[in-house]
Amino acid sequence: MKTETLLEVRGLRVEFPGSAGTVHAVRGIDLGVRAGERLAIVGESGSGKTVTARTLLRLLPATAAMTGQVLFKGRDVLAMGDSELRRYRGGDAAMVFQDSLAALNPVMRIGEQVAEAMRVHGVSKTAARSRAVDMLDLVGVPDPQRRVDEYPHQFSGGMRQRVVIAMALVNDPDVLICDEPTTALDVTVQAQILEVFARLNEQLGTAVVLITHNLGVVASLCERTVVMYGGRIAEMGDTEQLLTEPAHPYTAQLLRSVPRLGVESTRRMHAIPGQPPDPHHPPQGCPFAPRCALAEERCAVEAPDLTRRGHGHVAACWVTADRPHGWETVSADEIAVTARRPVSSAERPVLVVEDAEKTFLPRQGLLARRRQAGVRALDGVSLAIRPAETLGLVGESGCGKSTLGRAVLGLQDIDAGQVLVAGDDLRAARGRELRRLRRRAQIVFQDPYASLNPRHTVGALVAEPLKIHQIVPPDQIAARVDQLLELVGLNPGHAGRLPREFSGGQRQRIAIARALATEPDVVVLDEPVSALDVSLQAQVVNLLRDLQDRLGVAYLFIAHDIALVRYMSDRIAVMYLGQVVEQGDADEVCADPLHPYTASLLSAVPDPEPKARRERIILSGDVPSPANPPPGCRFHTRCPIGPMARPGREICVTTPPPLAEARPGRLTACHFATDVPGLTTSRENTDVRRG
Amino acid sequence: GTDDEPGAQGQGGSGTPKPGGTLTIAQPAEANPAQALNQNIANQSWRRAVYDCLVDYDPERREVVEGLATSWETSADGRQVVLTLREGVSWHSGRPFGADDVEFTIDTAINSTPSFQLAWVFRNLQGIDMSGTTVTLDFSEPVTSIYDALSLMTVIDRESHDGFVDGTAHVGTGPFVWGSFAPGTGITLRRNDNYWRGGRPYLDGLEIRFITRSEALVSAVRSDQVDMGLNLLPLDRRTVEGDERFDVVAYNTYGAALYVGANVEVEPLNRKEIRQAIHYAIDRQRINDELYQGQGKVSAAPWSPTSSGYDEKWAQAYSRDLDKAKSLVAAAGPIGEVIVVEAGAAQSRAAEIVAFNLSEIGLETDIQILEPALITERFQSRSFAGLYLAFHGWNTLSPINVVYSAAPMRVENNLFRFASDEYAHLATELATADPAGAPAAIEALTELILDEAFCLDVVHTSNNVVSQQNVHGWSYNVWDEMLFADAWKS
Amino acid sequence: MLRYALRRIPTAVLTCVVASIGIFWLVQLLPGSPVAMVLGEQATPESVAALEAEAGLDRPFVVQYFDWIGGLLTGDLGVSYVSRLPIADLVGPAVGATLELALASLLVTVVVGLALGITGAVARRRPATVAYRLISAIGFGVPEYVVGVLLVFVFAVTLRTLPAGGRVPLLEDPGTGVQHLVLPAIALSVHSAIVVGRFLETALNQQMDEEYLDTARAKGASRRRVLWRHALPNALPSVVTVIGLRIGHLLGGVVVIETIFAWPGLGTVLVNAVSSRDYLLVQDLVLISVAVFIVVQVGSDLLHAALDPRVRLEA
Amino acid sequence: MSAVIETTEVAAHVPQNRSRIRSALRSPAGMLGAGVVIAISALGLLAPVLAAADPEAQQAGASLLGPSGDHVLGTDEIGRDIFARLLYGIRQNVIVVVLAVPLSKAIGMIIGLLSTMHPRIDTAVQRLLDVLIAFPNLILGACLAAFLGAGFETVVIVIVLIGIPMAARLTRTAVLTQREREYVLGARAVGASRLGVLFRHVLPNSLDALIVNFVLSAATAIFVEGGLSLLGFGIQPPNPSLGSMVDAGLPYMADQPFYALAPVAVITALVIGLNLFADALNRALRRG
Ligand SMILES: Nc1ncnc2c1ncn2[C@@H]1O[C@H](COP(=O)(O)OP(=O)(O)OP(=O)(O)O)[C@@H](O)[C@H]1O
Ligand SMILES: Nc1ncnc2c1ncn2[C@@H]1O[C@H](COP(=O)(O)OP(=O)(O)OP(=O)(O)O)[C@@H](O)[C@H]1O
Ligand SMILES: [Mg+2]
Ligand SMILES: [Mg+2]
Repeated sequence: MKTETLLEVRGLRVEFPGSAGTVHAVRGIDLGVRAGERLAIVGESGSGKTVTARTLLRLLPATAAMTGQVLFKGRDVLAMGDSELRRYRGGDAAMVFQDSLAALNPVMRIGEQVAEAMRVHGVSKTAARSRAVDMLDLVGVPDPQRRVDEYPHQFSGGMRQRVVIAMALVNDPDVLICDEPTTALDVTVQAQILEVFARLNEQLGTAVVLITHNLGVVASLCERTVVMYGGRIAEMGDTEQLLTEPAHPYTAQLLRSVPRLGVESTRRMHAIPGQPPDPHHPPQGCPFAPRCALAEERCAVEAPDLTRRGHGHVAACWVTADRPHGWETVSADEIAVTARRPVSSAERPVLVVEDAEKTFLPRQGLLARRRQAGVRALDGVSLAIRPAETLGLVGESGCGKSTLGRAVLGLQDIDAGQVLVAGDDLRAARGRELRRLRRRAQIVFQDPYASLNPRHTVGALVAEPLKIHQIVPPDQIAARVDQLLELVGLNPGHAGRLPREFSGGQRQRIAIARALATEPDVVVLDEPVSALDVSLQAQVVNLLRDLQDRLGVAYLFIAHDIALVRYMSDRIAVMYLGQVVEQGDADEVCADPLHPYTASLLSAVPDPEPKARRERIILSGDVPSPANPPPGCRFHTRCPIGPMARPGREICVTTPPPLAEARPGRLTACHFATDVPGLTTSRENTDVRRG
Repeated sequence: GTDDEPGAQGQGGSGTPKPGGTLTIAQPAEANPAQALNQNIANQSWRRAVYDCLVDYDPERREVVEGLATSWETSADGRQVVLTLREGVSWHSGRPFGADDVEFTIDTAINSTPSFQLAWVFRNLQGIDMSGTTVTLDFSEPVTSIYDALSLMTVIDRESHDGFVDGTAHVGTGPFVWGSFAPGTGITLRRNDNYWRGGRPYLDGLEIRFITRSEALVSAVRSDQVDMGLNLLPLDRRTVEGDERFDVVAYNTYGAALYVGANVEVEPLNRKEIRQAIHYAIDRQRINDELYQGQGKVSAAPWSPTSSGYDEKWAQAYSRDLDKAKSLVAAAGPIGEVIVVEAGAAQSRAAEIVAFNLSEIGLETDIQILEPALITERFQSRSFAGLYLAFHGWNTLSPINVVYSAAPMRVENNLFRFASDEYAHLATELATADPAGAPAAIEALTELILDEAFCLDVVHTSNNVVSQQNVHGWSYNVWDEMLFADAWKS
Repeated sequence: MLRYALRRIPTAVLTCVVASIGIFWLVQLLPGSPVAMVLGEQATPESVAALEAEAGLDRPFVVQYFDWIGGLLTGDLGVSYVSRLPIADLVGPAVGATLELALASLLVTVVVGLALGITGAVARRRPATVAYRLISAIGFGVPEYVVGVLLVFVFAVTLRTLPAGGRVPLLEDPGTGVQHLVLPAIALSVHSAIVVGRFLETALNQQMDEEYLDTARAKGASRRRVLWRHALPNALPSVVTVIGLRIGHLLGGVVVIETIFAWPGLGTVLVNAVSSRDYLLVQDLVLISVAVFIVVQVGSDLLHAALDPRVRLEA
Repeated sequence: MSAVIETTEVAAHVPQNRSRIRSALRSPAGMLGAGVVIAISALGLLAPVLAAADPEAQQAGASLLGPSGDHVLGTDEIGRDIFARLLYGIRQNVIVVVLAVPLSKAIGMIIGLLSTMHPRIDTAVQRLLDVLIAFPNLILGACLAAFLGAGFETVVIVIVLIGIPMAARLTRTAVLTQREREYVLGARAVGASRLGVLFRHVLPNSLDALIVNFVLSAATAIFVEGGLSLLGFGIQPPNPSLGSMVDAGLPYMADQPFYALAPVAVITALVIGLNLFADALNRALRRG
């Protein structure tokens, strides 16, 4: 049993004084990290995870005011002198950051950067270099001898993150602190990295503190979990226990709002109402009280302390401390509202894309002699959406999802193929006709901060399409704007405000209201909730489904998160390198994928069900460059049933498989589709309920 | 040297001359070796160091003194001039100097473009006779004032004439030998070891630097980088004057005259009363005091004290009289036009004072500072838009040279388009007058120039030179050209 | 790198060509003849025509242009219309003078600029910060000619410690040469040094917020190492570009400073050429300065690329 | 309806500061900078009211007087009141700036916009701008003075030309980046026309960088006017301008230091003020 406490945080408070008032980022936390353990810190955005993590290495900006203690083997990190601190950093404790591109020095060779971690601790140059190569090899960087001399920008995101991990581990530290090391990565790559963590933790015995907001990651990797909320610890304990029997209402609600592959998709998603506390004015009572269904009077007055709830399990809640069992049902009742699942009809599709092709050519220099290859973002994509239907689109980053979404609206010219909106060819339309068609299809973008003109008031933003298309007479515009705002759950009285005065979730509602203003037949939702915390994500997702019920609008729903896509969609299309590789009924595709890529995607999704530890298909390597896609089946370089795994399947290298109907309503582009179900049988614990 | 040689009463105090050393001189203008035929301010410092003239003119005694000619004689009828040339003179190239060089020089003076400033003097030249060291010039009409021309015209070498024209080679008979010219930087001259005046020059060489900004020039002197600074602005002169480390010399030639011309074909300047009123209004004393620190001499007439035409009373003409000016304006009748006052950048302050003076008598003005190119164009087409302010250097000449050569006021084709039969007549009178009749002829001519007021002077200013106290023996001639044969450094 | 250079250089050449056509065309647009000035007061239409013929100005535009450019490429700058000296002789001695001044100021700009920038980025809440801000705010606002005049007033006229103007070539007499060089070089570089300093400071401060510095700190790198090995190499490429642009600015500033300090360089030649309307000389000088500017830009771009692997390798 | 909406969130009401300029003015440095610039410009614009003396009036015998009750800053070499001339000089510079800088920026913006129309136009325009940039400021000035003659027009043209490339580039970059921003795509998605998008969305958001550049260009304009005057290519007498006053006053440094130092001080203050303000604006804009 690992019991020795390496790092101990006592009464830590961190504040950032600023012109707009003091930010109370961390408000008194105590926690310990034991040798060799894997500890997760979770919590929503702004809850103080990063600040806590950085404090462990005293890596906060000079403006931060820290009180309390961070004891490493009894020495207070916050009181260390310069040289002692330097020895501690990198030697005893190391850190891995979220954005691997930002975390690496862009003008320094990879090898030097890894070696530097040793050089500053007194290792000789040659020794440092050879160990750097070994270490890169250990974390799974192929061909490290050669790649040490490359620069960060020549590495893919996943490879860079491996480099960062290698750099952190090179001095064999006792503890490794990782701040959302996989958030920026695709699920497939995330699975690879998590695998590296697990392996290294076992091989080297390094304690890992993993900061994340993804409960799936926690469940698949960590033994112990700390849940933070509003700068405080809400709950802390053994992961399995915490995830199955949460003792804090926040943890419980959080768990419910996470979309899971197994969840009944006809039910509304659970959403935590309200928003996180304002770090400038933290509430004096329990920070979660304003959003808590169980909140009592005392919750708002006095902050609860952590109290013992089981073996090594503590939580800070007045109510659940008094009522250890049965409190969950209270909130469960509240979410029992079911939504009607729209029925797909055999009606004429509102949107048809046929054989869409798009290549992005690099900017040609004045005297460029030969044309460089372009990025094949869309390579013969076809799909159709019927009224009031949701088609989900998933695939790794860069596979062409957004390009397709934009092409559907005519925002992106395509090189070949057709886009039919309500039966009319969008690409052929000009002038009035084009405007009329534009009205039929609308879009909501991923980033709610970038997709609204910062200078226009919300009212003006929503009114703009009304004016352009003369949807209502001018004198009724204001009234219609109010209606639309109300429709998406915003206070019409706020029409005069600017977007920056709203939170991310609210802005996404504004964007939705704006898209709905033209009364479209189809709305493209390009990762509308990716930038939101799970709790807010659920609110928006519910809103979208409600609106679909009420208005009968069709959605093209784009997302990375296959669980969410399954939940939202009637049908799913899976894209890989500019091509649709599988298409079919959402539940069927998830339960029984017919393409090895889909199967891999599904198996890579970490499920927050602690018992759901299942055999993973971990895809090796990264997505190949879309500028230079592999011949034949594009997936063959990574395919678990392709020529890499099963020699002799040369057809995959030479012949691109067509997207063909493998079963009724199920299209797949695989030469060996029949082998795929065998791949997934090992996923015994995943219980997929069919709707 | 003997007493009658120029420069005997050199500047910079006396003492026993000491040979050796290089004299460093800073001048504000960039020298222009391609324009060495005529005197101009840019070449003042070196032209006479390299070249000699046939005769020189002593401004003090107002008489002609020896140069390359040791004697000169005009025949009784004034149609023949006989020059006896100095012997033992040789060019810097080593070739002996002789009578044919004089012939060549006169030929060049007459025929070159641009021509020699006083070429008109030779318009009646019929022939040149040479015998040994004697040169005889025969004229068809009597000549007067040929010595102005002879003391201005440097004697040039025929062998190196091409280099003379484009400024690349200067071979003379003077005390210094042309060394090198670096445009934008300076000129170096070295001692002529075979100079015909034995023992001269004392200096081993001259180094001339171009320092175009006057502050920089003054500070070059003050920081001992140069021995002499030429053409100081009056103001800069004041800043060194008080400093006993320096000697300041103001040339008594007053060889630069600020004038105001009026295009007589432009309304209202075509009216004589207006032109006169303008000159009564101009505050000459103030211009002298404020722009030239009182160092110049006010004068409406174009004769400086060194000119044979000089008379104090003319200098006093047009002393400021606003009432008279106003009544003249009133008499001239209604005026609709704004008077354009044109000037080059260097005369802009003077133009501003003139314009202000005109406003005092109710004349409206519009100042236009002309670019050099525009001035050239105006000169060529004689098309000044109204008044024009500039400097001329003709005021030290004999009046006859002025009326025949000076562009602003010559009888024919002057810049301001003034022409009258009487003016032409009086000019001829002067040209043909014998020495006894000359004063009367000058008087008549001057009266006419003053009365017509188409181009009158304002201030005659002197050239200011500052030198370190260890510089002695240099001097200048009537043309303001510097003479360094007797200069030495202690 | 080579590919990057191969891509960058044709553009630069094209820019030079377009600039030369522009300059040449401007002169052609002028009313009147460029030689009229030379003849001055005594010009007649015939003499102007004769001189034009002599200078080859009566030939077609294109012929003249190629003649001019051809000459330039073979090192023949032509003959000045005004002084009738070969322009190479006029420009030759001035090049050395300007080069000396420019290099000296470049040295001051780079050394002082980098020192200022690093001080500004590193110093926090200390007298150094205050001093730095003060110097940078005031120095930034003062044009170089003002600095020049004040320097002359203080050091040459009042204190008499340094000469006010003129040049003694450094190679001939290093001691005196340096004395002459100090004031103009400082005057010319104060503003540039401060611009470079401010830019470096901003670039460094931007880098200071970058996560890779935290990575370095997390490795246990010392503050000095973080600055010199990480922040600075990342800030430098963009500063190199700024220095390149400052050299361009310096070419312009040199003109005024040379006038003030009586420095017999290209600026002085240019000003004289403009005043005397020596068009061919102006044409040559301006094209030379444009070409130098472009060469400097290419140089700084290449250096930028050399310092930044992202540019170097992605090109 | 409200039954389906769980949210009751109300964002903290951020005070509306739509005007970035106003928010720049809130910083002490910005306030100081703008204050200095406004005060000096006001002095210039109100010159006819404020100047006790006529700037052209010459007082005989009052050459180069030191400061006194009659002449706050003394007189110049021909007895004119330096203070009055200084005010009119400021006025002249303000006129130059007001005339040249907006013109320059407008032309630059149009060129920048043109460049975004088509990659071919872009390449051509960029090369032309390269050429223009390749002329160092004062050399461009000298070159134009050689061709056009010195004077007010030349100064204005030089300043206009100098300002164009930066404005064009900033506009181009801003438009290109804004055009790819999601809100612009959004506006296109709801059917806004090309011009509508350009004027309602792209341009207003592109202006930020241009505003800062505008202020900096005003400083450059003052800088350049002075430089050209010192070379003798500036605004010609009798009109006073700050640069020509420095030029004229330099020889009198010893006798009448205010003659040159007063305009030098004003130039310095103006340029520093403009720079401070630009800095503050820049910060405010970045805060967004
Ligand atoms: N340097 C800083 N200056 C001021 N406030 C800061 C600073 N760093 C963090 N904060 C504030 O401290 C609070 C906690 O931030 P922290 O980064 O720890 O959140 P987090 O839990 O990591 O969130 P996320 O999931 O978004 O990364 C936030 O309100 C944040 O705005
Ligand atoms: N305007 C563009 N110019 C050049 N290449 C582009 C452009 N837009 C997209 N691409 C490239 O096309 C490919 C597909 O991009 P797209 O944005 O459609 O991917 P995506 O599936 O939406 O990815 P993500 O999940 O990261 O949003 C990528 O390789 C991308 O780099
Ligand atoms: Mg964080
Ligand atoms: Mg996308």
